[in-house]
Amino acid sequence: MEEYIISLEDLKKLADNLIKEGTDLFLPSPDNSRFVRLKKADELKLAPEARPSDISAKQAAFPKCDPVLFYKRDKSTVELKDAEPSANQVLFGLKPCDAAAFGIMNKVFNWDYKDNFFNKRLENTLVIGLACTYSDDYCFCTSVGLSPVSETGSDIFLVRLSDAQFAARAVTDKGIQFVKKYSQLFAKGDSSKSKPALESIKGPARKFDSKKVKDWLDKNFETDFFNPVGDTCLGCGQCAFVCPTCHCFDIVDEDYSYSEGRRMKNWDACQFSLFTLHASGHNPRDNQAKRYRQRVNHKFKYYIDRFKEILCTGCGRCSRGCPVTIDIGSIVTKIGNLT
Amino acid sequence: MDIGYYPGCSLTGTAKEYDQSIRRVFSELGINLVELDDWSCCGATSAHATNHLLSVALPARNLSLAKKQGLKEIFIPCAACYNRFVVAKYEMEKNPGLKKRVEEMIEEKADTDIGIVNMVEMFQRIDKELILAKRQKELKGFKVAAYYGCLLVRPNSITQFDDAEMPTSMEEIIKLTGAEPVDWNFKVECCGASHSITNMNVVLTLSKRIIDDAAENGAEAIIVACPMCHSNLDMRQRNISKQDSQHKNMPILYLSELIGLSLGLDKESLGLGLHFTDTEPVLSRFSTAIVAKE
Amino acid sequence: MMRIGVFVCHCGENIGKTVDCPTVAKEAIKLPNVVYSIDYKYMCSDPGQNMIKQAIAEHKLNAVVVASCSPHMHEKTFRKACAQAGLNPYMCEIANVREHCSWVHDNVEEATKKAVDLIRMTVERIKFNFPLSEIKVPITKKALVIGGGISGIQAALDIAGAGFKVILVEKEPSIGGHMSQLSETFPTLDCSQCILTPRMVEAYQHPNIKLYTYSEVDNVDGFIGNFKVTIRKKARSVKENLCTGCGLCVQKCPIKKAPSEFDEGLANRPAIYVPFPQAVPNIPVIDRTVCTFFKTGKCQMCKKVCGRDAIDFEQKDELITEDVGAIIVATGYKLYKIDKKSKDAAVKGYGEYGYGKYKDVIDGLQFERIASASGPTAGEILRPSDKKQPKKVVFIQCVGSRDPSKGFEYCSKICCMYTAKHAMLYKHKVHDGEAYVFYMDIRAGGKGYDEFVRRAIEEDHVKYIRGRVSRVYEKKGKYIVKGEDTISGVPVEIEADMVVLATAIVAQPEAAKLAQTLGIPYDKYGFYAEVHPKLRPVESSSGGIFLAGACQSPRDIPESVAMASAAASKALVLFGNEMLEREPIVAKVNENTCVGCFYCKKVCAYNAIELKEIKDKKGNLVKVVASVNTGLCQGCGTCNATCPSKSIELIGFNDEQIFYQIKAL
Amino acid sequence: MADIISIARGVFENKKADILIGYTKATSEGRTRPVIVRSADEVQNLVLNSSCLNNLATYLTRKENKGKKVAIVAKGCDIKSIVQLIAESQIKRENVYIIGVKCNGVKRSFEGEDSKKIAEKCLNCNVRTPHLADETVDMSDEGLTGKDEKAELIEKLDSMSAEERFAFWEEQFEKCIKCYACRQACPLCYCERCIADKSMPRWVESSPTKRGNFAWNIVRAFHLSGRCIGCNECERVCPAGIPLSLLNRKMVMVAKSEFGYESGMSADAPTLIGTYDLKDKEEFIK
Amino acid sequence: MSDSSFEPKIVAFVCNWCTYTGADLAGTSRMKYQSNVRMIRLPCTGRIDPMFIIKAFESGADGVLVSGCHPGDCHYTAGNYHARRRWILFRQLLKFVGIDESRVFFSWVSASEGKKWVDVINEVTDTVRSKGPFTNYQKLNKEFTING
Repeated sequence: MEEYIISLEDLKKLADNLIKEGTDLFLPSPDNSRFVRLKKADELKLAPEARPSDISAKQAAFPKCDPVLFYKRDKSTVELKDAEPSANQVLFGLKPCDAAAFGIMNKVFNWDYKDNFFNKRLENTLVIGLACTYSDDYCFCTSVGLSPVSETGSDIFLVRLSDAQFAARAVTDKGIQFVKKYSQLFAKGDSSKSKPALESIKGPARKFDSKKVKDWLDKNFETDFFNPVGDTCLGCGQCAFVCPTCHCFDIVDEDYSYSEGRRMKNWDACQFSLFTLHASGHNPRDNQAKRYRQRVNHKFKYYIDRFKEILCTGCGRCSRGCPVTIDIGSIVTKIGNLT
Repeated sequence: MDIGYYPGCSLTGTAKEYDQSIRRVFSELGINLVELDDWSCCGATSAHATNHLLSVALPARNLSLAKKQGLKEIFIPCAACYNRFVVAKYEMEKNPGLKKRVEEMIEEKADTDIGIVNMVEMFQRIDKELILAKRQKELKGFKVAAYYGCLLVRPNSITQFDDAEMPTSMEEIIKLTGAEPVDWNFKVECCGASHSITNMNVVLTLSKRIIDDAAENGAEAIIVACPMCHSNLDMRQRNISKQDSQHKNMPILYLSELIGLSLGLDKESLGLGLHFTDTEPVLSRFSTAIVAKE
Repeated sequence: MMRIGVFVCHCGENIGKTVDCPTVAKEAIKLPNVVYSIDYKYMCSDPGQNMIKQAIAEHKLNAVVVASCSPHMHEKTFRKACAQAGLNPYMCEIANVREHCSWVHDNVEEATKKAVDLIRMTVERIKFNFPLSEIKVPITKKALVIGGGISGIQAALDIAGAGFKVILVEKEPSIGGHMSQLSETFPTLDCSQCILTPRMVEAYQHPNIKLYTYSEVDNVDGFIGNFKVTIRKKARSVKENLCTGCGLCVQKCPIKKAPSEFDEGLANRPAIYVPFPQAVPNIPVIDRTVCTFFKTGKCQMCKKVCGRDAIDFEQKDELITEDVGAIIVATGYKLYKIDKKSKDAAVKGYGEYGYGKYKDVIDGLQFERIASASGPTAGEILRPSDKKQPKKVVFIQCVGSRDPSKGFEYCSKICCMYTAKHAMLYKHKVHDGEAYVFYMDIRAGGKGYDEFVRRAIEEDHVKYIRGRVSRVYEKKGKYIVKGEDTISGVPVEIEADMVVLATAIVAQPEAAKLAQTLGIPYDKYGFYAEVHPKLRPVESSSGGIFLAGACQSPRDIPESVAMASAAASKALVLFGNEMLEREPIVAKVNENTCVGCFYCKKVCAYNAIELKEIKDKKGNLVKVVASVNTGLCQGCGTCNATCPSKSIELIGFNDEQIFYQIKAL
Repeated sequence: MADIISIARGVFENKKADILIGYTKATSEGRTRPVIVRSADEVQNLVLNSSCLNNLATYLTRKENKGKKVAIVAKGCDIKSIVQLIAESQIKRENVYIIGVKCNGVKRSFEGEDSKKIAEKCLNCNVRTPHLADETVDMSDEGLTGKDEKAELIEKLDSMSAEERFAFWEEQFEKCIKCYACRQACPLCYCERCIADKSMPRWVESSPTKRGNFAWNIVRAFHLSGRCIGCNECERVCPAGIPLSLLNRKMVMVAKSEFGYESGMSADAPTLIGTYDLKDKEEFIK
Repeated sequence: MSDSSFEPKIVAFVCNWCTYTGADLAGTSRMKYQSNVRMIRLPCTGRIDPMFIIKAFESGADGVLVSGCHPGDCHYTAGNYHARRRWILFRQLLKFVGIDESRVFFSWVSASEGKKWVDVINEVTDTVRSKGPFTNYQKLNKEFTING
């Protein structure tokens, strides 16, 4: 694999070029709450030591609300217009646990129906990952097949060498093309530069065996195990909305004015009590314990059954941000220990 | 307290003593009268009878001056001037077209947000306690009739001052001096001022009735807040005496003079020597000497 | 699918002149779900209504929008037409393009555009209408009459005579009202008390009438057919069931000099008193503000002399509740007292007339007492100051009436007539006396009225002077009345011995308070408002509350009596039904989503929200939700706006109707 | 004074409640999380310290807890919400056993710089000693301090032009992802079907568009006007970092200045909405 | 705003008994006023939900007028008092979130105040016209639209 060296200054130059070309650049906001568009290149900051942003980067390919089509109607006619996903974008400094998520979601968005909105966005997106030096009690990337240094999902992967210097690896073709395009900013390097930095990264302390988790889930659908979680879960959709891999959405048709409207694709969450409410009034998941069971099963069983992937990158956002600190890591660890 | 002051022509001529007493009294009461610089005629004499636009434009010019000179309110002691000002203001507020024409005429922006204060209102807004505290002399037993005339209270919908038929506000001020306002019948009766030049006899008859009723109800003097009223009632008494040998002279005092007396100001400085009808017969009992308060 | 018909009315020229109706109809057909639209000269006419009916049948319309005058005008008409065509009447809505559009705008283009907008909004709204049917409520067939003057007595007698129970409430110790104070009545000059007293007694003795004197209405709850009234029976200090009306207490009371209300202060009465000899009931009352016992704790003379031990110093106000189905308000008027400045800034008093200052300047009611055979002078015309016969009397009309600058703008209506009567009575009693009347106009419309005035002028030689009086003042024992004779154009001065002021008729001072208790509108003067000035003159806008007499505006006796009978007949129309049909505009709770916070209950002025327990199949309590008592709900919708989750909605004005109306803006 | 564990044990031993809602340790140091305890055997993991940020009163209105006798650990601010719930007929006083916490303030946040500061709501607390409780427990004082930055921000916002304020809130509301954590955490958002979930008609656009977010945040603040007791849970749980407390605090200030009203102090006092005063100000009404 | 051709869109929420009838009276008396206001009739001001005002802005209104019976005159006894309290709170909230509260007008117009209704409508229309289009809200309305 090609490895390059790039200074922070040159990264800023790169950013400047991209902004001038009209590419949208996204990176964590100064308060690390979410991904925001970078307006001035010299504000570019890469912080491998920061905790994952409160809200993940998934909106790059799967925005919180996304128009599908627009309509205009009068008494007898309806005029339709497709919505067009937006222009080129570069995601800067994604944690491996964010970068890997696109690949995981890609499976469901291209399973039977090909989701053009997701695909088009992802196609137009270049992911610049960054080796992560952060870990806390809620991180568990190493238990779901990833690591702080995994390059999965990144087109280019950065490793911080010093405050002012980064090693850059072109991971995918798209990444290679990109480096080529801006080759004057990338100096040739080799893996000897990044190796010590990567080796020094320890990764999170939490460890569980995801296979054991699935084994237990396979056999224990009817269970009291989730009742204590259900006791305190508030049923907000925070966990799903901040999650890099949660991809449920709701389609609504909205008349935004008297004669015009739109079809919107909006985030949805399985923790909402209305999520499974039938028109009849029946609700198969009628309490929070069942809803939480769904969440764990979807992530650690159903998705594997169907796509051979764990629907989780171990970023820990859902637990860190949970209003009542329901910690999915400790819950699945406990499950793993049950078998 | 600063307030704008528009004396008008009367107060520089026939009603000099009104002006004099006002300046004395208000300086005593700690009020700074800021005389409107470059003030001009209010139009009370002939404009309002001959040229409507002019009759509004004349006060309007003065109001604009007041605005430019940073005054929020002007005190207008002459009831005729006062009347012109409030009417002009009212008409401009009601009729934007007129206001526009006035502006063309005076070549200024016409301002109607200037407060206009008459003599009685001026005293009303002074703290009663202050007047009582500054009072040097209680004019006890001094029976006076408060005469309002027409210009202060009419048209009442415009002046919005007191009751046009039964005003009582001047009495309240008079009581502060210790003098006793009498209950009488002709406090808003016409004195005939508008006939002063053309039909003197009407003036004499009407003025005499006013003076007689005041006397019948026990008044020793009539208190006024208008130079027109004053000149008619004061000046005509000589002619009245010619027609009626029984006529007893009745001194006509300005409200400001009465207040001045109670504040212990000397008669000279209040202009009490400038009256046609001698004031001394009734006022002699109030010496000008200032008696220290207990 | 909604199939809506739009009917655009020209209202002759009224709408058609400023709204291009054919264009409006063409625009309307373009609206989604509108399958038929047409414009027509008079939609409310028979052919117009038939067009609607036909269109409903031919085009299978299931909703109708009529663009016409205000719904207050013809909503009922058009709904009825729809009903006749088999469409539920509540599937018809009005777009008000007359009062709110054609009549208030000049520009045809703008008015037409607005009319189209209003129709579009109504079309969107009607998509969320659904068929409704009237609500039936039982009726309490008993009436409350407030006020025991001639109007109240008449109304009570009429209803009682028809066989229904009546509660008659009078705030004074006796019924009779102002009419009992009058001497003779115009234009017949028959004795007021002679014709009134029998009616008072009849009311007192009528088995269907329950009389509460010295009582007031404290509170009114409920609605048409079902009012709950709280009556405050003030402490009379005399036990009504024991008192025989012998009058000994009145004679013995040492306090003699309380001014008599009945005699308008021209005579005195004791602390314990019967307002007048013919009072009904003939039971005394203690005026606690002047009674020695209540002031000092000593005396009790009345108690000592009462053979029946009927005096009760301890008596307290008593609250009585009564259920009634209809209320007639007949609270009458007061005369404007010009000696005191009214709190109402518009009325500045008439101090220049010397009322209150000169004893011989009196008002109309005082003159009535002087002229009355039962009055303080036993009917002899003597002036109050020195009890001498006045030889010259000046009557001044319109004191406070028709005077926008100082008084009230309205005409007090009865003064022209009673002044003529006064002058006439004076001339009949003082043959050598002179009577002058200052007037503005003579308004003597009424049977025999103008003849009456002519008689005063021509036969009794009352001198009428057209003009106003500027001042009345005393000079050497005479009252100088200065005025102007506008016909000859000269100032007039009359040296009078007595002056009578025809002061304005004003609403009772507590009129506004009572109106708020009853929930009926009133005008800026405090007179109660009728729902329609011409066609519904005795009905207030609150169902089941009717108006009679001078509480609605100045009225003379025949009018008051006519109004009273009219109001009574309105009550009787109501009582003629077993059940009341009400518009089904009431709130409805979505019990699935109601969480039982009961904010709806807190804001409901009618106690219409009740608690309802929701139980599961096993009978376990699931939750407590709000539930609407449709009999009590009046359909204001305050609950709807207050409910955070919109779990209670007002039928007829539900959220969807309003939502889509806004959206169609 | 007894500690929370022995008090909780007492609750079960003396059958004062069927369940107890309290705090227990969370995965990481410095955090706690809510827990429902059902017997005396489970009480040993209960904790009480200045990291007990949650307002547990939000659990009182849950379906599964209805009809039960519930013991609850509640700080003064939390008790205010209990009072409000009683005033709004959501719970009955006799069904809740309040273990009131004498509290000197809690942390502003579990982690980071803010975890060293006192929560802003604690700065002007008037219920450090519980105003309604069946039993009280002392919480150790860590001597937290901090500034009321939000108060300053409210003042700053008040002094801005309407345009500037709109711009401020546009930026804030744009962040909203409509996860409704604010609503779910709020003890007073107990509606079975929130107006935001009502689809016929759709008063609040369900999409997290700018105007949908404006509508939601306005309606949320309005429905809490005169009710919010200032526990600040909405803001604490907002993953988008919207300073929701500004809205609530502003409305609390308005309730106080316009009506002299403070919510959550007495369950018998009339509520602000649902009552009126003839003298309510109306200078803005023509 | 200097757009001279700008004609504001204004919606009025009025009670049936006072203001609506007052507006009828203005019509019956043939008084004239500007044509920008579209009226929505409710039984009582108590029925007027603040959400109506938000919805009106979402529907492109530049100004909103809310009008009902004078205090003490409510046909339903107290609906206007409850409404008044709601408005006090809601106005302050609107103000705080930067929605120009001076675009929301409140008035008491009784059934006999046809003239007052005319004055209110004209004043509201003139005020909103001079303020110009409510661009702040229209900006929100434009997001994710067919032409947006």
